[in-house]
Amino acid sequence: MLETQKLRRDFPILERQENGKRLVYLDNAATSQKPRKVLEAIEHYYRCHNANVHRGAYGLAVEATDAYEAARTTVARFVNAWTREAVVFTRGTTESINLVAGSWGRANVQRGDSVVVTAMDHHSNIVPWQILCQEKGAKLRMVEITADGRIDLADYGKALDAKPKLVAFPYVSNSLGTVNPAAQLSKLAHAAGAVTVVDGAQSTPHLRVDVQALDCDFYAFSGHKMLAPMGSGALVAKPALLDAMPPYHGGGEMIERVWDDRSTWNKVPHKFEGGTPNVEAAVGLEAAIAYLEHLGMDRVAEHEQELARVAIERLSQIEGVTIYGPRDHRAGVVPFTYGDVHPHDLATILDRDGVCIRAGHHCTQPLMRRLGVAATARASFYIYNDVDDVDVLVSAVRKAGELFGVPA
Amino acid sequence: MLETQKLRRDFPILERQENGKRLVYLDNAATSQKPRKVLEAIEHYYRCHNANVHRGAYGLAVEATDAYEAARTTVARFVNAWTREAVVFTRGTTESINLVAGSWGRANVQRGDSVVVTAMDHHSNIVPWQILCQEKGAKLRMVEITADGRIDLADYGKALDAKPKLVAFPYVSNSLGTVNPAAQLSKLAHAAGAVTVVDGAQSTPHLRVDVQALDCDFYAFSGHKMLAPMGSGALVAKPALLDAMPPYHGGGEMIERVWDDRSTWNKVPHKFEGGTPNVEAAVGLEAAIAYLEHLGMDRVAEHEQELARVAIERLSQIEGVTIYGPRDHRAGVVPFTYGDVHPHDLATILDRDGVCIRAGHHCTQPLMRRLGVAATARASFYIYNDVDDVDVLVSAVRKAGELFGVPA
Amino acid sequence: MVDLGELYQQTILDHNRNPRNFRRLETANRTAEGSNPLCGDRIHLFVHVDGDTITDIGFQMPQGAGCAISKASASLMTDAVKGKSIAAAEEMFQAFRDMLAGGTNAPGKLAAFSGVRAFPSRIKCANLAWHALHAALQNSAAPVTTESAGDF
Amino acid sequence: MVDLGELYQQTILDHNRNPRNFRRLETANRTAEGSNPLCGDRIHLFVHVDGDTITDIGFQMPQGAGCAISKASASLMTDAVKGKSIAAAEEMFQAFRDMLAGGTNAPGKLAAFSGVRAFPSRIKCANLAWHALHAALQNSAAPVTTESAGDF
Ligand SMILES: Cc1ncc(COP(=O)(O)O)c(C=O)c1O
Ligand SMILES: Cc1ncc(COP(=O)(O)O)c(C=O)c1O
Repeated sequence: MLETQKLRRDFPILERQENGKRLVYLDNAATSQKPRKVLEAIEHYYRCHNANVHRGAYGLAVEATDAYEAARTTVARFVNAWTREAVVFTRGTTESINLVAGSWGRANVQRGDSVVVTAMDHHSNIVPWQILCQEKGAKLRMVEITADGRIDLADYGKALDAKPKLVAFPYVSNSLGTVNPAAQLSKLAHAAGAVTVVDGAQSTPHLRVDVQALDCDFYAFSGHKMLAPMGSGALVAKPALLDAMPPYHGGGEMIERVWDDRSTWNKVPHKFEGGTPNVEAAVGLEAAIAYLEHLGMDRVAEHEQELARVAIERLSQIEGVTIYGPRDHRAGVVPFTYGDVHPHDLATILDRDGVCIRAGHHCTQPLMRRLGVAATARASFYIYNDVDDVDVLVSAVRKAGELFGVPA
Repeated sequence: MLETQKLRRDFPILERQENGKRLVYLDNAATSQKPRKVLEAIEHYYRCHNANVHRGAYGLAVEATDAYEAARTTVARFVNAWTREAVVFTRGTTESINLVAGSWGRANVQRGDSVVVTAMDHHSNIVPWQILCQEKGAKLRMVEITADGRIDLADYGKALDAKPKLVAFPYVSNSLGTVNPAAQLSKLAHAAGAVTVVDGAQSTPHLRVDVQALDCDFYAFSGHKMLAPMGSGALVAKPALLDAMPPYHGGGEMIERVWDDRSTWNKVPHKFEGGTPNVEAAVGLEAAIAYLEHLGMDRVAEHEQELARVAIERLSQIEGVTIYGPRDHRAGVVPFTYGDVHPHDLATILDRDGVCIRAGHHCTQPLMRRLGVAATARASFYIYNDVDDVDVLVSAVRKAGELFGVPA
Repeated sequence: MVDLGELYQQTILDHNRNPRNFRRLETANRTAEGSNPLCGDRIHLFVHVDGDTITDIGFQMPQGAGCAISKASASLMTDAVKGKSIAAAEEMFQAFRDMLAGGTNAPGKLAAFSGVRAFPSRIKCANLAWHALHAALQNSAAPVTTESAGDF
Repeated sequence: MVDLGELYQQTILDHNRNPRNFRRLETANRTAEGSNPLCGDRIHLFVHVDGDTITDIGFQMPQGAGCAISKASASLMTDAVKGKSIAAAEEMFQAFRDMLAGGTNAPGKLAAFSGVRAFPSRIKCANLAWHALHAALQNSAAPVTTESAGDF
């Protein structure tokens, strides 16, 4: 396990209290807290190097450009991208997926085609495809999940029989914690002639990612869930696909030449980075990656999986608690319900003990419908959590049971 | 004039040197430097309140949501928006304009329609309309400028005769400094039945903006040019238009209900804010607005206009210098060329004296073609600049002349 | 710090467990659907209005979609407005909102929700049924949500 | 700090003022267009290759589009490769890039650009003509830009 006591000192917010109690932040799947090193990187950037990038002849602008492009190289290495030009900076997962839908999707999906998503996808990996399919008259096919919360491979195979143009799925489910066999899913999709979009929002922060090993075509993630500032993130994609795609946002930086009525485009990745780029976000993301790599992504994954294991074990001992998701192949996400106590009430009660969890549909309404619940409570772990946090969680859940008289 | 000596102490970066000289930062039209108060607001947010917004039942999440929504109210007040729901947070001007083109534009512009932009527009207010018009088979009409760098009202009138669907123009030109009669332009466009898009990238940081007085339909701006963090900005729009528009980015936060194959949308402005919002950016923007309002936007405008006046006066005294843009109605932007010294060489030479200016096409290639130049040098002022800075600029320009033997 | 007991007062726990008027009203001549898009909670409200009077009222929440606060609030709301005039009901809504916004307690059993003031994230839950009532009485067709500016 | 004179060496100022081979080559059998999309500088390169030898070469830059560095570099480049074999020209390009990347000086007059090393924002200007030459010799049809990864 990681040395959480030591790590916590790097996270100023963990010194604050929540309702007079030690802050036990267990909503890491929603967003992560930021270590001092990331805050310092942001501040250092603005104090020493801030300028608009790519177009300045003066020193400051060169420094800002170098910082921005160095961050791109770091991101490329972190997920083992094909090249550094394979990394397009975006605001996060949602924007990355919308970019693929708006650019690749609009150019390639036609009436009668099909696009495949899974029933465990986040709204950000469903709604862009719904909008695209509605616009194009294409069919959106949602692959079912198994009773224990995995992608149903039989149904996946059936969906591929229709030779979809594109297949999208999450590497790790934010609502179930399932770690999907992304390389296998990608291989099957490719065999059916589809391009693959992997939602990496919950994998990139929590396990070692190798996009070349996954051999997916598009990979999307958010910085804010992995210690980096809000507004950071990337789309990582096979360079040949990016080259062939039309641009997304028109504007500064993404053009080569602009005539009155038409333009030509800059090279990849700049073609997709219209407007002033968010250098702060890139610099902050680089600092976050350095922090995570220092710990080692394998150890990070192991740490969180162990916490999830302990949490599942202890919560399961409470009569009336139901845990969702598979037994194994799961990340540090623990979704549960407790008798007929509504998850919102649970979250409020836990908050009084300083425990921050999420209650709701977690942006996965189609999944909730399949689980037959309106909402779940979800505890999700990160590097600064430990078994003590699990204990506080479990005893707060018990307290909620007493207040509501559960089990009745 | 503002007390620049005092203000400078609020900007840590101004203490650094550029090539061993005092940093004279005159590239404010590209991006602005950040005062300590903004850096502190960012840091305070991450140290004390960071959480994902709108969906959390616990205290931290409520605080983050409150901070985010309070910033929206502040922005609304700052530009005198119709309601606070009229403010959609975006990454900046480019994204705001692309949002309008992608949502309103795709829904309303049809084959044979026309869309009007001006020859002084920034690529970010040209390329999205080119892409839209190409997609729809509509006609893009570029309004000419007068010899002294204003929108040619006669040509504007002719463009309106074609009853365009949409008219886009900059409030202030980033390449000429022209302050356009935005209210009048908007009124004329409305009379012709068009909706209006005002590019506020160069007005919002530098003068008092009142979108209700302008009576434009869409108003776009970037935070990073007005002391706020990169990645901040907004689209401000008439609520009825926003209500009627289809969404832009699909994903979390922007939905009401998600079914397997279709969804319903959340209310405005959330409908347009798919994905985890950048709370840091909103909080930073609010702090920047507080800083500017403390100075008073009228005084800010006056200060910069005075600096521009002095700079134009002194640069004009150098034989071989040409200044672009109108004599009056101009903001703190001074574009110039110097004999046959290429602006890039000028910028490099000035940089050696600590002076940061921009050289190039300033993302306005159609304008450059009309000016008959490939590039200009551009000095642009902000609140921390003063007449001393102008003097350093002018003597560095003279030095360049000596090195290159200009005038020959 | 405000105690949890302030929020989950006995009245609330009781109405959560045994919600009153928890039924579809076949005779309803005004209905509304309310939702809190951020948590997914939903309510269907059925009202029978005779002239100026709310003669009957009932509500339903889909299986599992309704926290203790929203369910108890719907239950107490329906009890409170049954037999009242439309104007009186709207007045109660106003008093209820005022209370949650930090004002004085609403009359009668509605005061049980005074504790919600200290739990800003739950104010929308308490308001949900009332927003739906307001919509039903206005006979507005569009489904209402609590995602409006005033509730932040 | 490196002095401006290091960058704007007399050779560069001279070639900027009086660029050699500054002409369209009607007999060219290889051409390329190069551009620096970020500043808008553009070059048209015309090469006549006979067998393995660059027998003639010329360049043009649109009115005003070419800073001292890019123009002088094009001028010196054309002088340097004229009469040389393709392989020798490519070697010079390599030596030139190496110099700008911080390596040892390129041979002959090309060493005048050694000062560019201290001005990272101008490296692309110095490389522009060479990239175009490389493209022309490869006979690659696509216009080249300096906006490639290696140049950051
Ligand atoms: C007039 C004008 N419009 C649009 C933009 C684009 O703004 P941003 O790059 O912040 O999206 C700029 C600045 O680059 C500008 O000056
Ligand atoms: C699996 C998954 N996909 C997509 C997203 C969307 O990420 P963001 O909101 O950062 O764009 C999230 C998180 O909210 C997620 O958990």
